[in-house]
Amino acid sequence: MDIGALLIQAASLMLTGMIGVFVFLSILILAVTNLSKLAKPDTGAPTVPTTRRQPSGGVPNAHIAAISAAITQYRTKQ
Amino acid sequence: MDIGALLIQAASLMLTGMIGVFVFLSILILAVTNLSKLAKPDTGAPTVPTTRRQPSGGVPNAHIAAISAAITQYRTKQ
Amino acid sequence: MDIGALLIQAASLMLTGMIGVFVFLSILILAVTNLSKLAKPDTGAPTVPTTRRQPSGGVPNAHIAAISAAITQYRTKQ
Amino acid sequence: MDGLLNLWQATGIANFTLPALIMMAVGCGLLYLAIAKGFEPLLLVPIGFGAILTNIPVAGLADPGGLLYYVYYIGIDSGVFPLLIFMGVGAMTDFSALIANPRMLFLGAAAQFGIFATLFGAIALNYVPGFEFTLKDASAIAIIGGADGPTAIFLASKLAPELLGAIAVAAYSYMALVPIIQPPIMRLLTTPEERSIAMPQLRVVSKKEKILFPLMVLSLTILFLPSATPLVGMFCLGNLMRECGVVDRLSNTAQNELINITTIFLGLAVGSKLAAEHFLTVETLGILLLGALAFSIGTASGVYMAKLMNRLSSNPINPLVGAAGVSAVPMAARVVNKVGLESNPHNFLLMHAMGPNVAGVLGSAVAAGILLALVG
Amino acid sequence: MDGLLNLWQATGIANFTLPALIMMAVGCGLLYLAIAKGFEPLLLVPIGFGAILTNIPVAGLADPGGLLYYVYYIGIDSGVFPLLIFMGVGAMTDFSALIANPRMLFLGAAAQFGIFATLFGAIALNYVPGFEFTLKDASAIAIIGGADGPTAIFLASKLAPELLGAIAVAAYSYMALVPIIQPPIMRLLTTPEERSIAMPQLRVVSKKEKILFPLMVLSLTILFLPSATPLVGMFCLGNLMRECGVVDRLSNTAQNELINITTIFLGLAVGSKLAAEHFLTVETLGILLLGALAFSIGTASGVYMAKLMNRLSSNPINPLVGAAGVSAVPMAARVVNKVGLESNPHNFLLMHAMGPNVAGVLGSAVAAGILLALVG
Amino acid sequence: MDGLLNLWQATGIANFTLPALIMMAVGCGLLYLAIAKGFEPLLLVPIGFGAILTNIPVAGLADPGGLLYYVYYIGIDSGVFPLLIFMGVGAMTDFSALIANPRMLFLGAAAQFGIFATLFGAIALNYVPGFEFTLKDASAIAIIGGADGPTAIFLASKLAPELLGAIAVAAYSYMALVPIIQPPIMRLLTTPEERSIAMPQLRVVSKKEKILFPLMVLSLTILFLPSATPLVGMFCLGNLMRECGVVDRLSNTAQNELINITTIFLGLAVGSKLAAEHFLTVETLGILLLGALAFSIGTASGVYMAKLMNRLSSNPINPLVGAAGVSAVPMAARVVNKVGLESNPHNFLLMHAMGPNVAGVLGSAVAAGILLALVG
Ligand code: NA
Ligand code: NA
Ligand code: NA
Repeated sequence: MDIGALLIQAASLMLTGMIGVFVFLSILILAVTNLSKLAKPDTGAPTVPTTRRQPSGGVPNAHIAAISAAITQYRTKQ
Repeated sequence: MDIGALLIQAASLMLTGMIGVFVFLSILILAVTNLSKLAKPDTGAPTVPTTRRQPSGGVPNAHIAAISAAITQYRTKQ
Repeated sequence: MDIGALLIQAASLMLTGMIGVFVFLSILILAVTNLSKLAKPDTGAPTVPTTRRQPSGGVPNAHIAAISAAITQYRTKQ
Repeated sequence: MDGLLNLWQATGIANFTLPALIMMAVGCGLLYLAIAKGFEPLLLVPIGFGAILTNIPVAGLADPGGLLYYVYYIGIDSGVFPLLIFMGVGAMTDFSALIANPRMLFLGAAAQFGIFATLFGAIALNYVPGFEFTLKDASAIAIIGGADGPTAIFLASKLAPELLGAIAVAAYSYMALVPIIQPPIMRLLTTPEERSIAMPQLRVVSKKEKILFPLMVLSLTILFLPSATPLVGMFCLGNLMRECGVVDRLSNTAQNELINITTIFLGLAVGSKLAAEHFLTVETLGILLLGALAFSIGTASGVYMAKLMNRLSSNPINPLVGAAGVSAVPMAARVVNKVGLESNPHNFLLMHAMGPNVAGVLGSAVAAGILLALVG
Repeated sequence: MDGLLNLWQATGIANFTLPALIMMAVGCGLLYLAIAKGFEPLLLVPIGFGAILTNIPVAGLADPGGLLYYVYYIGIDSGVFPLLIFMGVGAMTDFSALIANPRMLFLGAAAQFGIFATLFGAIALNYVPGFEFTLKDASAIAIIGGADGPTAIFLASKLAPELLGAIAVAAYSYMALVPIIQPPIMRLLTTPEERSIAMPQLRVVSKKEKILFPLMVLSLTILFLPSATPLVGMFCLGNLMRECGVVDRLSNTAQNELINITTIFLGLAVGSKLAAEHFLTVETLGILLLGALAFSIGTASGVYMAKLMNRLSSNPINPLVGAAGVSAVPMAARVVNKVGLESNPHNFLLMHAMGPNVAGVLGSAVAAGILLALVG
Repeated sequence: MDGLLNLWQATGIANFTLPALIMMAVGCGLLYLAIAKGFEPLLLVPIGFGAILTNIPVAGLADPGGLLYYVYYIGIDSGVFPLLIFMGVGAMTDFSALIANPRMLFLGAAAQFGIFATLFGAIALNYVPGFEFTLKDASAIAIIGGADGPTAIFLASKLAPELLGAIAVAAYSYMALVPIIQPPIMRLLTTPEERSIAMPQLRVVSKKEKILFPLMVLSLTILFLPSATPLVGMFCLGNLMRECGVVDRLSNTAQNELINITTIFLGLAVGSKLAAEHFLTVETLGILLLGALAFSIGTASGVYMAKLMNRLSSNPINPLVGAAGVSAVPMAARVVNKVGLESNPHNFLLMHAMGPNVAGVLGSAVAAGILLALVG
């Protein structure tokens, strides 16, 4: 393929690419703006139950915690 | 294979399996009970030489320890 | 191959090997001795810029540092 | 504008199928349960995310050459990841409570009835049109009753890989639901007096016993059930590294970095089995149903066995601790403790429940070995 | 003395070639830049060392059966390593600044003009005899303008693996040179008054927004650009693990041990692509030239876009923050802060520059997805 | 009761063979030495456990498709694991003592006579009926005298993989036995006056020297012995990461998590070579015998060399430090310190012995390179 044709393809790719990037990120801007609206009302105290909530069902993590709690309890009894 | 035959196989598997589990864990109970007897006499002070014994021959671990000891000694000399 | 011939090969290997090891490590001795001469003059204060220099361009490390700095700054503003 | 057209034809919008959308919603649902409800988040976050990634059109992340494909074939098809997780869990487990009171192993044995009864139930489900579970399928489904993630994934990868996604999701979901599933059954099968029974304090266990225990478990497994040795062996290696006291570097790595890295990849790999064409089937509904059955039967068998032992034994046994025999470590033991406190606010059962709880891990590994030996 | 002769014939001295020597010098140069100058040492130390190892005669470390060969084929040819790095970077990234001011995404979009203009430039370079870049080559080279190491390596491994070494070296070198490349361009295109503009303080971002953000980014990528989902998906998984707060074990591992291990191997594997026969070509000179062009154009486009937005918007925007849109996180943001302080010593722009900075990461991942969809 | 019969036929009891039982006992013996006696536990715990797992009947853990099979082929057959361990050891090693007193390298060279004399001895053993060691076998066995685990495993995996199990076990066992093997030889070959010699304090070594040292070692290896560059190169990479001060993240990972993970798998993989059919041979006895010989000759050569240097040099050299030339870092250096204190309670030789000790690591890597070049 001659360079001229390639250049035309490259120019088309440049145009398509920049349009694609701008369209995509513009939609993301819209989405994020709405995201703040969506998430805003419940930023108060009661509705953030997930924050730093220790994985109560997480086996390994909780595993350690429970076992070590049990051991502590067990040892201090003696 | 018709479902009836499969069900008979499944029932047989259920029986075999539960017997297997109980036999295995019963033997383990016996073994653990004897284990305590076996290990009990030497729970005293002198016969627990393995407890928290630092890996005296453990290359990487001991490696660090020795090298850092040597360096400390070396630096404090100056 | 009979053992005698193998033994001669082994002896030759022993000789070659020990010569090789000694030649190699002797050259290394020369090199390290010159290394000290080479590196000595600039052991002073100004010419040791690399010592513990935090990776100013290291993405992940610096990444964390900058982001956490920014967050700290940001939070304390409020 | 040929380029923009090509770009449009490569979008997800132009390539979506309804089943893929449903599976992405399932993935989001798992993320919601994990993050907002705290359901087994360490596994359900990567599984849910993996489910979303797998069902993305065009991208082919779970097709040959994709990331999730590699992760699945290297880690699960080979059986390596569940075994590494099991080694790490072994390095995290303290068997003191069980060594001090080995009879608790009976509870861990009884709770496995949940597995074998469900196996029967899965075959019986074949009478319903649409279900055609083989004995291998039924065995892989039944192991959900073992309440042990890596065991379930390992067995399913050997016996019924096409059901692995549903089985793993069911296993982890029900493990997370233990605080909801178990208490009603426990209350139904016991009287308030039984639930108030205090148990004698456990004796101290020596270092030497703790070191010999994993070796003894491994020896018996070698003697009687070699097919369980991959699972039991790696579990015992982890536990031996923990207890022997001379390889703390290795033990710490096994129970932290190594298990964390493996967990991320295991979760993604399980998620790669949640492709719409394999998951959105009537079998999945059956598996979810049978899984709930398995947990309930296992809980009930454990409680009945504890009641029986309490009657036969001179030492009092609180029947609640039987429920911990399903494993689901340490959730089931905590649930026992909580339900016990309701009846007797001074009766802390946690340590007593740890015995049957870890016994349940061994019990389901043994059950998996039996199924591998007879069906695999 | 046959043995000594054999030994001599196996020495490097007897087998050196000039190109290999030059490449080892290049490797040493990279080590010097990394260690003495602090240029991206986490990558350039293993890359430089890998370049030396690769070019050792006789040893064949990058030939089939050698360590570097395995590392390259397992980690980069499969695309796994860049994706793991991206997951780790996602787990390290705080999107607060971007969520608080989402318009900054325009700056991250504008800076990608560096990529697409360079693509055109790479094809134009074919008029110079000796250059014969295909569209795939040109796309892989152009991504250097994304100023993002893992994205560049991932795309190059898919589109032009034989250029991967030069592309990765150029990308990391120019990322390290950001404090030298960017300031003159930034000063040239802005007035002192513009550089003194103070920006309004950013609002607080809630935990919930931070959790939903990666899921939203992933959703849009699935809808509009599935070919970008390997990169964006792993990045969002890392970020979700960071923000969700229930899998801190996994998040910490992803941003520490796992990314460190992967970085060592990724660096060595990239180094294995610095074999003399692939690197010492006229194409490499072209790639280095085009890379510098890409960074400069990206910086300029970002600044121009920020100037435009400042004029159109009611909220003042300091045009300097546009330069951070090329990503090169967090160097570019720091450079913005430094240049801003020169004009107004009370104007701290770091936090404001973090928005376009992380937007640039998304922007170049999107650009990579578009190139994969249209050229790959 | 067909099922119970099948289950019985799948038990270990019904499938045991005497050789497998013996090998499991050997595995238990290694665990005992590691745990109760503290013999190189970081390696001998996984090796011993791997030996048990490998010899389990029916389970086939080391057969194609089994966990240990994968670990061996991925990690050792490829040479990757020993090289990663070597990188980690490099990141742990401080060469200050050697840079301050480079003549100590002569001691590291002399101690390699243990290797080459044993090579001759292994061939001579062919006169005994039942032994038929080739030159490759003999070289792999001889490297035990290098007292360096990863070097021995790497060379054995290249030259004589079927002997790898016995060689690795011998190497680690004798390294653990250094405090028992070396002192009698050291006392026999030196006078109390020699053992009391105090050595002049070492000079301070600059940061720059420490950074240049690994690069210099690598350069010489490239020039003179490229076949040693896999080993020496990864060692130097680790050491450079340690000393350069700009990649502490990577250096810490290399000497902690990465080496720990690799050690677990390396141990299991070595254990997989302790299958009865390969280990219970007369060759193994020969290997154990030759290994002890190699350690003893290496120790003696080091001591003799130190005596010679003490006579020729103006600076006094305590002949004991020669024994540290066999490497076995840092055990040999500690033994030197201990034996020295017996004769002169104020004479701390530890730091002086670290020089020959790390020189021994380089020396045996060089010897391995020579063997690979001439025999491989
Ligand atoms: Na269980
Ligand atoms: Na970018
Ligand atoms: Na050595």
